Amino acid sequence: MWPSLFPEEASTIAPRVDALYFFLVAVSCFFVVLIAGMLLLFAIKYRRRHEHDVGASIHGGMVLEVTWTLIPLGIALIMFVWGAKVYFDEYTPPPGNSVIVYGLAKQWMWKFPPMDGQREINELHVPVNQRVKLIMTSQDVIHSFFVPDFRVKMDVLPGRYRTMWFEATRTGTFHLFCAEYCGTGHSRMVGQIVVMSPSDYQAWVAGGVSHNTLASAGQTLFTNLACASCHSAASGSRGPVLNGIYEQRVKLQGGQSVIADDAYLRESIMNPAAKVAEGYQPIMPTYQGLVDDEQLLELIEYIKTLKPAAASAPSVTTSEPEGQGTSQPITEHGKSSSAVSSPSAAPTAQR
Amino acid sequence: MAIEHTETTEHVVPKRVYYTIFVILMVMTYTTVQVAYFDLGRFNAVAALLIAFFKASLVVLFFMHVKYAPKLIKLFVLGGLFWLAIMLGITMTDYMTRTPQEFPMSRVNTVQPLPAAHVPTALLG
Amino acid sequence: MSTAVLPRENYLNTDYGLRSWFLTTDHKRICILYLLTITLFFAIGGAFATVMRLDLATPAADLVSDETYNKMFTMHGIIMVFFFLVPSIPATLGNFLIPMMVGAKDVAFPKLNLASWYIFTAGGCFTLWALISGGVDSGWTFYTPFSTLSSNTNVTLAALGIFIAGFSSILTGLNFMVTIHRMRAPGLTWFRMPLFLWSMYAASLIFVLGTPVIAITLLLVAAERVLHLGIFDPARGGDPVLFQHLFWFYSHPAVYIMVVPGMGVVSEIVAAFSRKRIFGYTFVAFSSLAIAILGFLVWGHHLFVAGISVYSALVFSLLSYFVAIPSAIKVFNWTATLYKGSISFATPMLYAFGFIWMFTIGGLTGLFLAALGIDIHVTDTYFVIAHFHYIMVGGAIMAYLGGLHYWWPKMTGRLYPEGWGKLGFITVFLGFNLTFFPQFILGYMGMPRRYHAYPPEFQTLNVLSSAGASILAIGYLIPLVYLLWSLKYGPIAGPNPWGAKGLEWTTSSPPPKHNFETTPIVTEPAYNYSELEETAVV
Amino acid sequence: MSEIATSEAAHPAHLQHHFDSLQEQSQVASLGMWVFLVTEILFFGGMFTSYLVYRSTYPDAFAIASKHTVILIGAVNTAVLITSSLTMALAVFASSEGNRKSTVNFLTATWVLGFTFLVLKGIEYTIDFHEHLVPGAGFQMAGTNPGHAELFFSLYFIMTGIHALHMIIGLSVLLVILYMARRGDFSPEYHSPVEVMGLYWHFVDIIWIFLFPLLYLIDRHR
Ligand code: HEA
Ligand code: HEA
Ligand code: HEC
Ligand code: CUA
Ligand SMILES: [Cu+2]
Repeated sequence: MWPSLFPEEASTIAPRVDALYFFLVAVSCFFVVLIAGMLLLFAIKYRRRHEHDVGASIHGGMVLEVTWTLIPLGIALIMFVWGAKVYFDEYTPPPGNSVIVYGLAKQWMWKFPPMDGQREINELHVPVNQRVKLIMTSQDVIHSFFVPDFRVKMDVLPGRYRTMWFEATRTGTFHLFCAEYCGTGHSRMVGQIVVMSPSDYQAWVAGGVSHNTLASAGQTLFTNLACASCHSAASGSRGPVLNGIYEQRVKLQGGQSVIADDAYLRESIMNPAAKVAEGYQPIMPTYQGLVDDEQLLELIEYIKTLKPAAASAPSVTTSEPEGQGTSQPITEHGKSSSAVSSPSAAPTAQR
Repeated sequence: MAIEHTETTEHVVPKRVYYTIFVILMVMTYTTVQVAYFDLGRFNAVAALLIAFFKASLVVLFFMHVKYAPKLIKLFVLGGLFWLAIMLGITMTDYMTRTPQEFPMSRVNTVQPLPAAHVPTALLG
Repeated sequence: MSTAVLPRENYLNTDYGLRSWFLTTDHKRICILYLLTITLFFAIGGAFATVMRLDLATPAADLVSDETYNKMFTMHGIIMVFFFLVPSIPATLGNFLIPMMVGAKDVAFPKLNLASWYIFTAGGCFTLWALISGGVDSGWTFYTPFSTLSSNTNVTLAALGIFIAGFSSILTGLNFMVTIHRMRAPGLTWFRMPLFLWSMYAASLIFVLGTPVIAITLLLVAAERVLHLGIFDPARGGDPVLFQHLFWFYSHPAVYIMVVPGMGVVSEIVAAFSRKRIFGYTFVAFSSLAIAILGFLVWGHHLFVAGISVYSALVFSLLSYFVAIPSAIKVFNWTATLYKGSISFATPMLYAFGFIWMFTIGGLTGLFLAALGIDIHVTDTYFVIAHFHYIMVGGAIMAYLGGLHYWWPKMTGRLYPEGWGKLGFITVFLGFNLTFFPQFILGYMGMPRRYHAYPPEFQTLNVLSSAGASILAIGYLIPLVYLLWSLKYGPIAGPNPWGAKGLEWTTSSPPPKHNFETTPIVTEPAYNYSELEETAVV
Repeated sequence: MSEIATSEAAHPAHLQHHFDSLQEQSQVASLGMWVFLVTEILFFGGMFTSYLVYRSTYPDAFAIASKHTVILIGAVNTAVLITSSLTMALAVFASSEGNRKSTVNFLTATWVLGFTFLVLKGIEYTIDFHEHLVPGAGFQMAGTNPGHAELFFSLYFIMTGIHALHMIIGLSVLLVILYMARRGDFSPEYHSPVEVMGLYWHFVDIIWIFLFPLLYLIDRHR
């Protein structure tokens, strides 16, 4: 059997990309055949028959020039609009429920810290026919998340979170490549995406150590790093209480304000002095070097689960955080403040 | 050779012009320093740059004789500026339309708070 | 023509000795210096390509180590782009022909011209030094923060090498621009100029306006590595994407430096071998300028997945389609020129045909890349590799070879062997297509570029590609051998072996030291072939 | 195609073989310099772009960081450079009149002023160094995100450093021109080296005219 010369169409976006691709192939074939044909035809028909022959005296024609300016322009604009539509949909995640996955790229592996499944390296399990939203960052240089069979790709940058989505339409195992050159092991930074049927996926999730979710790991860290010694109602307001802070507007010293998004939370932990919350002293130590990107994700994920009111319930499942009233019961202050009495635990979680 | 180019580059500018320009340049330097100490909001930057632009134009036009130079040279000067504008302008189309998420980690938004709709909650999942 | 003899005195034999070459300010001799230098660089770059293709014949990484492979494609890219293709046509044919075509004795700044060659060579030596003392593995694109913070190879040296060579480009472009503006012979108005001059003017514009930006960008990389002045360092809030903006501000226009001179050559060849004025002269002339100018507006199409905003991606995509239009105009005009021409199939013409086909394919696949939705899938895959090799190897190098054959008699006074010429073309053409066509398919299948090892299902196509590369290598060796042979044994050409129009053909071959016995006066438009009698009498 | 002979006979000194007249030669020289200055605009443009991007991204950090620059030296240096531009312009004027003595005097004044600029800049760098403003391990700045402030100072050093490099190159070439002027090379017919040198010098001045507000002044009041 001949090996297939075409990638599988395994996501909702793939057929759309391919349709555009075939359109362009058709246009290209047309022009290549046209040009090659005309060249050959003329070259043979008007080949030089006598040594001193010269060509006819033709200088140009406005009508022709305008025609072959406008027709390509028109075709090109079709390509542009079509391509732009596909791109826009691919890079703008639609609202609504989706499975959320964190991705961490580093030289030279992909890490997928557990949201609700298992910690994975170079392998990602996702359910079929369900939207998957990836939030990715890099620990060192630029990498790129590339799944050819899904026709998706996005560069993953250090110091920035990038969000991407896809919806697989077929179960099976697909290549995951790092497509941005990242050093010696660039071509080894490969993995696979395992697309599972919903029931298999549930079973796989259940097989994971469910209490070891991202948020609960974050909680452990929060305790071990003694964050609560400042950040709890019991700590005498040395630092702001973090409950419900996520996605809220935070007032800063000097009258400005920021939205407490992932990036802000990250900066607050790594570089607290950069933006000091209104009404507080810049006493928070930096955790740069103490926590790595993965642990940061855990901490942030934990902070996200801290719901404003006392009554809160788990939400680390396959849903958008906003609006879901249920989340995990990991918010009790009692627990956090108990950490105050024993702040000396080893600073970093093992990994 | 080059019979079409008969415009001269030579044009004697009276000395007086140089001294006048010099005085204006010095005064403008003083002004720009003074202006920097007033709080004009975002117009501090505008004022500083306008003054700089004005000063630079004087130097170009008079000290560098562009005012009296052939068209070709004027074209090159404008061309250089135009290309600089391309570089600055088109690069900024990216930075000015980025959502906060698309910036290097966490940018304070100083001038005015973003409308809530601008915040890409959807992006964050 | 058989009676022709070499002129007694020409630029090659007026002075002897190494000194007379290394201190020459004669643009024709400087052309020869460049020719030798860049041929050397081409051979080095090609050697890397050959080893890479050999290695890629198997999916496992067995021939060299990962590190070595990365260094090889980096050096391949750097050498081929900055030390071969960018200077290729401008520094050789451009240097030789511009003063002759404008009817001047030399370029505007002859000493600067020689200095450019020294600067170029110095930059090349730096880069070779980087290569010999351990290599560079940043890719020719030097993306930060890999190049600044992660790579521990000789990035600084290589960046400085390119920085230095950049000044050579700048000075060459400056020289050409001033020459074309100020040194034209009486009567040679802009619209009587051969199209090669228009294309060289356009390319010089890019040299002058783009090169400084790559110079400062690479300097910033070096400063970040050496002095820790981190402009792109994410840890400080720097944006790696800013580097990419600056890099491509030069490097996209630079791709037009590589192809626009080739377009000029093709215009000359097509006119000469169909004995006909180029169809739509003004359109072709202005399309060169349009490419040069619009080319500066589209750099962001290299960043579609890199983290620019969605809106600016739309802008860059749209502008990329605009820059395709002047290229389309050229292709159609060349084709139309053949209509009712008197077409001869000499080797230069074959290369011109090759250029038009390969450039069309390469250009059309550029449209795939400019289509945002497709680029997400194919960026950083072999599709891109195929795209640009089609234009740069299939297009630009064919134009370069075509031009070299076309003006070879002018430069050396002797003709190359026509039969071997045709054989060389066919080998190059077949080898080239076999090498790079499979890469389009590979790319769409999803094989990422810069991959040393790859999944086995990609092997078949890779083997084809590697096989093609060896044919291609032979294809390039053939002209190298017979052109050298012709220096001694080639038939004497006479001043105008092709019956072509243009000032350069009015003087003897090889030309005298000051090009023309007397300053020519131009009274007619370019490519005025309709007056048969005048040209036929050679 | 007809051809005429040009007279190669009367060839003034300083006229290169491939030109027909001194006037043509000088036009070519100044056009060449202008093209070169255009490349310089774009060379600095790369840094201006970086500056614009970061200034608009981190306005606060940049405002705070820029207050650490030594405005006194910056302002004095601006005045020094503007004065040197005046003397340069007068030197060109003098050379075009064939006034050798004042050409030499004005060129010397220009050189001295240029050198003064560099000395002051050196002093300023020393102060910056002692205040731990040099990016790298020793960098310190309170009151703002130190990383962003470091970015400001990276730009500051690169931009002023490359400007200073241009000054150094200018001063070296100026020495040659000065030597030629003293030797009496220039005349009303032939003085294009002075003119071309002047263009370069004024350009370097213009760059500083922009660097000064960008690095020292904007948001100074905060
Ligand atoms: C000489 C070199 C050269 C030239 C001329 C071009 C020309 C073009 N290139 Fe190419 N390109 C490169 C060299 C070149 N490129 C290189 C080296 C890279 C990769 C660098 C790297 O990452 O290492 C690259 C990468 C590259 C990308 C980024 C890919 C990626 O990394 O994701 C894109 C995206 O838009 C692109 C587009 C184009 C376009 C639209 C043209 C257009 O100018 C083409 C115009 C020509 C035609 C269109 C053909 C003729 C027209 C017709 C026959 C008529 C029909 C036309 C229509 C219907 C419109 N190129
Ligand atoms: C002008 C530019 C140019 C040219 C001419 C070529 C020519 C060739 N290139 Fe290259 N290529 C690039 C520019 C160019 N390339 C760039 C910019 C990249 C990207 C690098 C990066 O990712 O950073 C690239 C990457 C690249 C790759 C991808 C590597 C990867 O991503 O992993 C491959 C793989 O097949 C390849 C192959 C080839 C081949 C087979 C040729 C052949 O055409 C070469 C044929 C030539 C020869 C074989 C030499 C001939 C020998 C002689 C003439 C004489 C012998 C000499 C003496 C006796 C003295 N190139
Ligand atoms: C020494 C006390 C202290 C410790 C320990 C501490 N913080 Fe803070 N933190 C503060 C103070 C004070 C602020 C408010 C001032 C500021 O923004 O810097 C703050 C602000 C924050 C903010 C920004 C909240 C806002 O309203 O802007 C986050 C998020 C945060 N800390 C997380 C953490 C985490 C996670 C840890 C543990 C890893 C931690 N902190 C440890 C004192 C502390
Ligand atoms: Cu990671 Cu390539
Ligand atoms: Cu491009």
